[in-house]
Amino acid sequence: MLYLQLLIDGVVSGCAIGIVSISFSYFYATTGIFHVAHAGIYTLSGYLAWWMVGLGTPFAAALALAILAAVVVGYLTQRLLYRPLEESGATPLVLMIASIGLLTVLQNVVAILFSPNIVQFDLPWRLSHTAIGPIALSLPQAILGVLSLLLFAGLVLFSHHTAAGKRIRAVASNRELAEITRLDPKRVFAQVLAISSGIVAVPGVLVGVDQALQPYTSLLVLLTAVVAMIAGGIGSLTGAFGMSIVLAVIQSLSVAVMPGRWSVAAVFGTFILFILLRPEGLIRSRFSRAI
Amino acid sequence: MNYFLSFVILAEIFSILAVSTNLLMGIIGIFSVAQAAIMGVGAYTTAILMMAGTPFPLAMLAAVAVCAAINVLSSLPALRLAGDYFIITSFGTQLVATAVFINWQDLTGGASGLSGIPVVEIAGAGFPTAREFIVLSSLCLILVAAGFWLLMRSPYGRLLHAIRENEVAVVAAGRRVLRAKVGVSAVSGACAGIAGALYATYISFIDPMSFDIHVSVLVVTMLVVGGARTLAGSIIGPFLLMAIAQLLAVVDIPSTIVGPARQLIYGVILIAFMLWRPQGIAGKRL
Amino acid sequence: MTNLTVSNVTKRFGGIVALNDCSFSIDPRRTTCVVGPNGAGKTSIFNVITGFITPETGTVAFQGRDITRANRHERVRQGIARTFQNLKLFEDLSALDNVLVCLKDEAGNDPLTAMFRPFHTAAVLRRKKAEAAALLVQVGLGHKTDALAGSLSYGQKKLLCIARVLATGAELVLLDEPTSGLAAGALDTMVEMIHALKRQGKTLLIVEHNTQIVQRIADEVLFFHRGHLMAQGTPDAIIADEELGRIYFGKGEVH
Amino acid sequence: MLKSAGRALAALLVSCSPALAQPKEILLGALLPLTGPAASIGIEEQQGVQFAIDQANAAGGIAGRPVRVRFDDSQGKPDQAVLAFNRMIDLDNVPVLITAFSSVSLAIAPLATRREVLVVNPAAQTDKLETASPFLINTIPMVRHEASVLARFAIDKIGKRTAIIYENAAAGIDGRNDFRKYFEQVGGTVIAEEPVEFGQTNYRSTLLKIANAKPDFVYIAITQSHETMADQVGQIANFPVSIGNTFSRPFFGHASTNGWYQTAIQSGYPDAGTLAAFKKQFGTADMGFFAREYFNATNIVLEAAKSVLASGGTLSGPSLKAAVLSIKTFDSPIASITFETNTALRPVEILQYRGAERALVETARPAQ
Repeated sequence: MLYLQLLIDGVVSGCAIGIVSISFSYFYATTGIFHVAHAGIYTLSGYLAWWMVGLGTPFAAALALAILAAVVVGYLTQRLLYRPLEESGATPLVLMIASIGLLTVLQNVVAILFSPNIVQFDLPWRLSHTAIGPIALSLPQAILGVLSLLLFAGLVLFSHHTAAGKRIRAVASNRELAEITRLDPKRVFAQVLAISSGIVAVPGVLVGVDQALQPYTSLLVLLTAVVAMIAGGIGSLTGAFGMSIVLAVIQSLSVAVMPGRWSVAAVFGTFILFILLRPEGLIRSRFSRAI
Repeated sequence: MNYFLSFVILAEIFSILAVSTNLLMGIIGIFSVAQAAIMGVGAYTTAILMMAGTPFPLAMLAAVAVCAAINVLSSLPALRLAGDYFIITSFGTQLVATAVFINWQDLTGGASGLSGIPVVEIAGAGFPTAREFIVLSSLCLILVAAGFWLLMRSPYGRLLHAIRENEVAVVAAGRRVLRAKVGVSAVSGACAGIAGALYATYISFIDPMSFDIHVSVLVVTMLVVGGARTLAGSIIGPFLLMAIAQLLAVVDIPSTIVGPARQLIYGVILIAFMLWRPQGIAGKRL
Repeated sequence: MTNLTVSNVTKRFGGIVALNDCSFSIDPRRTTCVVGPNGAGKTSIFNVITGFITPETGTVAFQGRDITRANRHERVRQGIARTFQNLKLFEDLSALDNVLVCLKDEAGNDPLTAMFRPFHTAAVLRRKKAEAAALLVQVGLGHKTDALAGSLSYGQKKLLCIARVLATGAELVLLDEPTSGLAAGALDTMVEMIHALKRQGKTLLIVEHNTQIVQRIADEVLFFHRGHLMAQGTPDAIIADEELGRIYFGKGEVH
Repeated sequence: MLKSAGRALAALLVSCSPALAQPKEILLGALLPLTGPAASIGIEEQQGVQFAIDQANAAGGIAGRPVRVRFDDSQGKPDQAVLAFNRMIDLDNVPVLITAFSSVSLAIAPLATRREVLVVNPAAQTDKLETASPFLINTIPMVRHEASVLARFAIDKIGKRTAIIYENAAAGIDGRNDFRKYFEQVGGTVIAEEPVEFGQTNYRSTLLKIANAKPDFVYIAITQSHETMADQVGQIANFPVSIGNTFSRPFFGHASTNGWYQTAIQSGYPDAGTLAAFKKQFGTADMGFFAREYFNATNIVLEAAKSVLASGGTLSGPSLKAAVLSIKTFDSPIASITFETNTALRPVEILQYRGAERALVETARPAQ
């Protein structure tokens, strides 16, 4: 029973990490920019929704507004930060440092505007939970799981079956060619970052509703998501989402057999060893962009 | 007087750490947010050995050796292939190191840290307070700076510069690129080890939070502000940023937001320099 | 007494056969030009000889030693060095340093010596600077030692590449299109340079498009087409061959 | 900025000529985490100190001299604390320093010994502080004192088999080590223990694992996000009753934590007039635990200063320390404190959450 419950909890947190992973992967595979500040947008959207709920906004509206805000911040990030940098011929290292700067800014804007402390949503329903047989699932967990699956399916459909999605994939696969064929990569990049940011706002808010909000821990979530992305094959949304769930389940179950304090070290330590011994990656797609 | 001296000592220690970061990021061009962790390894090594009775010079030497080895290991993936994987291994190294500092309690004292690290004594001369310690830290900085300068002007330094410019051409000239990079990485680790040994003995108390990711990012900020790829940049950056922090301690801001505000300023500085002055104050373009 | 022997080398990239069962050998102190239309496998054979790609089958031997799987730096040490079509200069380094970095002598190339034996290193540096400067004089760039490589003219850059390859001390020198893109004056200088290298006793392997130049410099010609070595012979014989002439200048070779 | 530069210059001059006349005002230092993650506590502590100083001045100062306090920010970081310590000793020449935070106090302890400055710690509880420096006075009992009381109570009233959840940080680790030691000493067994990270918000797998071990009760030593843990406990059917320490107060008030216990260091309120004055001065609804403790600790320092001056001595680290140890007992409505050693002995209370109240179950005096 313990294992079953741990498994389910792992799947739900895996869904949240999976959404972070696919949204990061979508932008990264398209642009090659290691967008660390994605974690900052995750944090920002959670606190925005919390603040609006505190003002009496209905939760659904607060979630929608938080997503909208994330879209705007994502779009502006590409327009005002990455694009000027790329135009000035910045190396990926410079882009990366700028992104770390932006992450720091976003986290601390949150701490200054809202609260540097751990906060919880003032929503009575967040404590209600259902028991399906021996398994207990809180309402926010259930919503998080369902929405994540929908978002994942939605992004896959969008990417493969819409004109806009195909255009993005065309730019991702060959930037120079896209430029020649008037696909304007710069516009496409801004669109992609807007979409990715909107998507990452959903777990940003819902994980906060389910547990609590914390201004400074999102980097760890992002790094786990990136590990999942690499293990699942860069550019593959299904791989990233699937590996996120696998990683989260392993982390959740591992608590039952070993002291939880080593789990972070175990995930990253294994990853580093793996990279050292098998740099060509799990799925043999030797991917080496820049830096 | 001690205040001024202790400011200089800490700035010097961070300058040594900035040189370490500079060697990786500026000279061979690989990203690193794990230099604080490497410095932490040096600090713990020194502290543990000295608390077991080892004299300071030996303990520092051990720290230098251990840090050089660990830095080479942790940067090996990046040296072997120029891929983005290394961003993750760099963050990963930092996270794993912090986890080890916290969890390997028998050795590191865990989250409560190690206190009562003995005062440095070399050949009967003690360095108990800032007045004496500044001699030691300045000497170390001078040695590190001289090492960096000698390195950069030697044939080896020119080789490194060439590798940064065009790795394939260096290979075609019959040079062993990996070996050259491993050499820099080892020197970088050694510098971090020196910084760690000084930090541990000067503060005489270390805990995992002293070497966490925020410190690593701070060092990157210092380097970017001072300017990468030059010696002057690695020294200007730490002194300047620490001076700004000291001034902020005096300026009147509501104290609940001072902490975040300080971090916010660092973030803005990073972005601004990348956008408008990627070469920093006294460096060259990254 | 052959210097370089390539036997039955085959290399594929995906479905494309870059080199198909190529065999030839080159005698010391001879100048051999590699010709053929674009995509014929000229650069691939350079890459196989210098170790930038490993063939699927076949062997490469230099001075009787099998070097098919030797590291790239091993090969340079044994005396094979190359230039690149797109030069790959260290644009931000001075002309002098461009050469200095390529000098065969490994002295001063490790961090410990550099930091702990400063006087020794300074002496090594002085010596290497003198050597590099001499090489620059040799290629006619004696007046440009301190100029940044990026600031040189295209012709000077190509000469700098020759100086770099000489610095390695290699006996077998592979030049990838040394004359392409050069104006008449610079072109003559380069041809003169190649003759000077011959006089020095270097074995040269040169990718060259211009048949007139081939005739001026080559002792022997290798003709490649679609990964095959079609012919090996004297320049006059190859150029006289109508079949090869049709392939080289003929229609339908769009790339 | 200019002012501080001027002060630095002045300090340089002073340090060159130590034989300066004793200043007329009495100056104390307070090194608190005014920024960083512990800032909210630091500010409450600052109010407590400031209030004590203001009260003393309103009553005509100490031995007729006005009292002033110089605050400085440690950010809760050891290296910043060392800088701030030196800033304070060099620029302001303070003989006594009030501090907070375990790592900060441990980092400045050796400096205090070397420079003979009295350091008063009214809040940090890590056991190492007991012996960190002869010039360090703790006005609060250490973690181990609380743990010993709690262990004896638990074995008597709750059960013999426990599981421990602790925060993987200084306070949590001390709590686990000490509780385990004392609980085993009185015949209990620890059947499981799990750490959680500082700032973590997902405790589900940890809680499940602990509940699954079926202990008689759970000892929880965390300092953050108690509310989130309480929520997640609520999702687990039949989670065992739990006990906590002084930090556990936020567990109180949740349906899932009804019936839980915690220890609390006995800390009363000052008289109604003083309390009202505090609330008025800082516009707060309450005088919190840390405000009371720092108010009380500052009063102890001032009382020691008064005694030094009364006997014609000069204010210095050694003289103040000797005064504290010779006065030995400091009684006030807030606490009754005895210094047998550097560390105060104070009563510890056991409280139980019963609906809307935290009921006092018993009061114990920990052994030295």
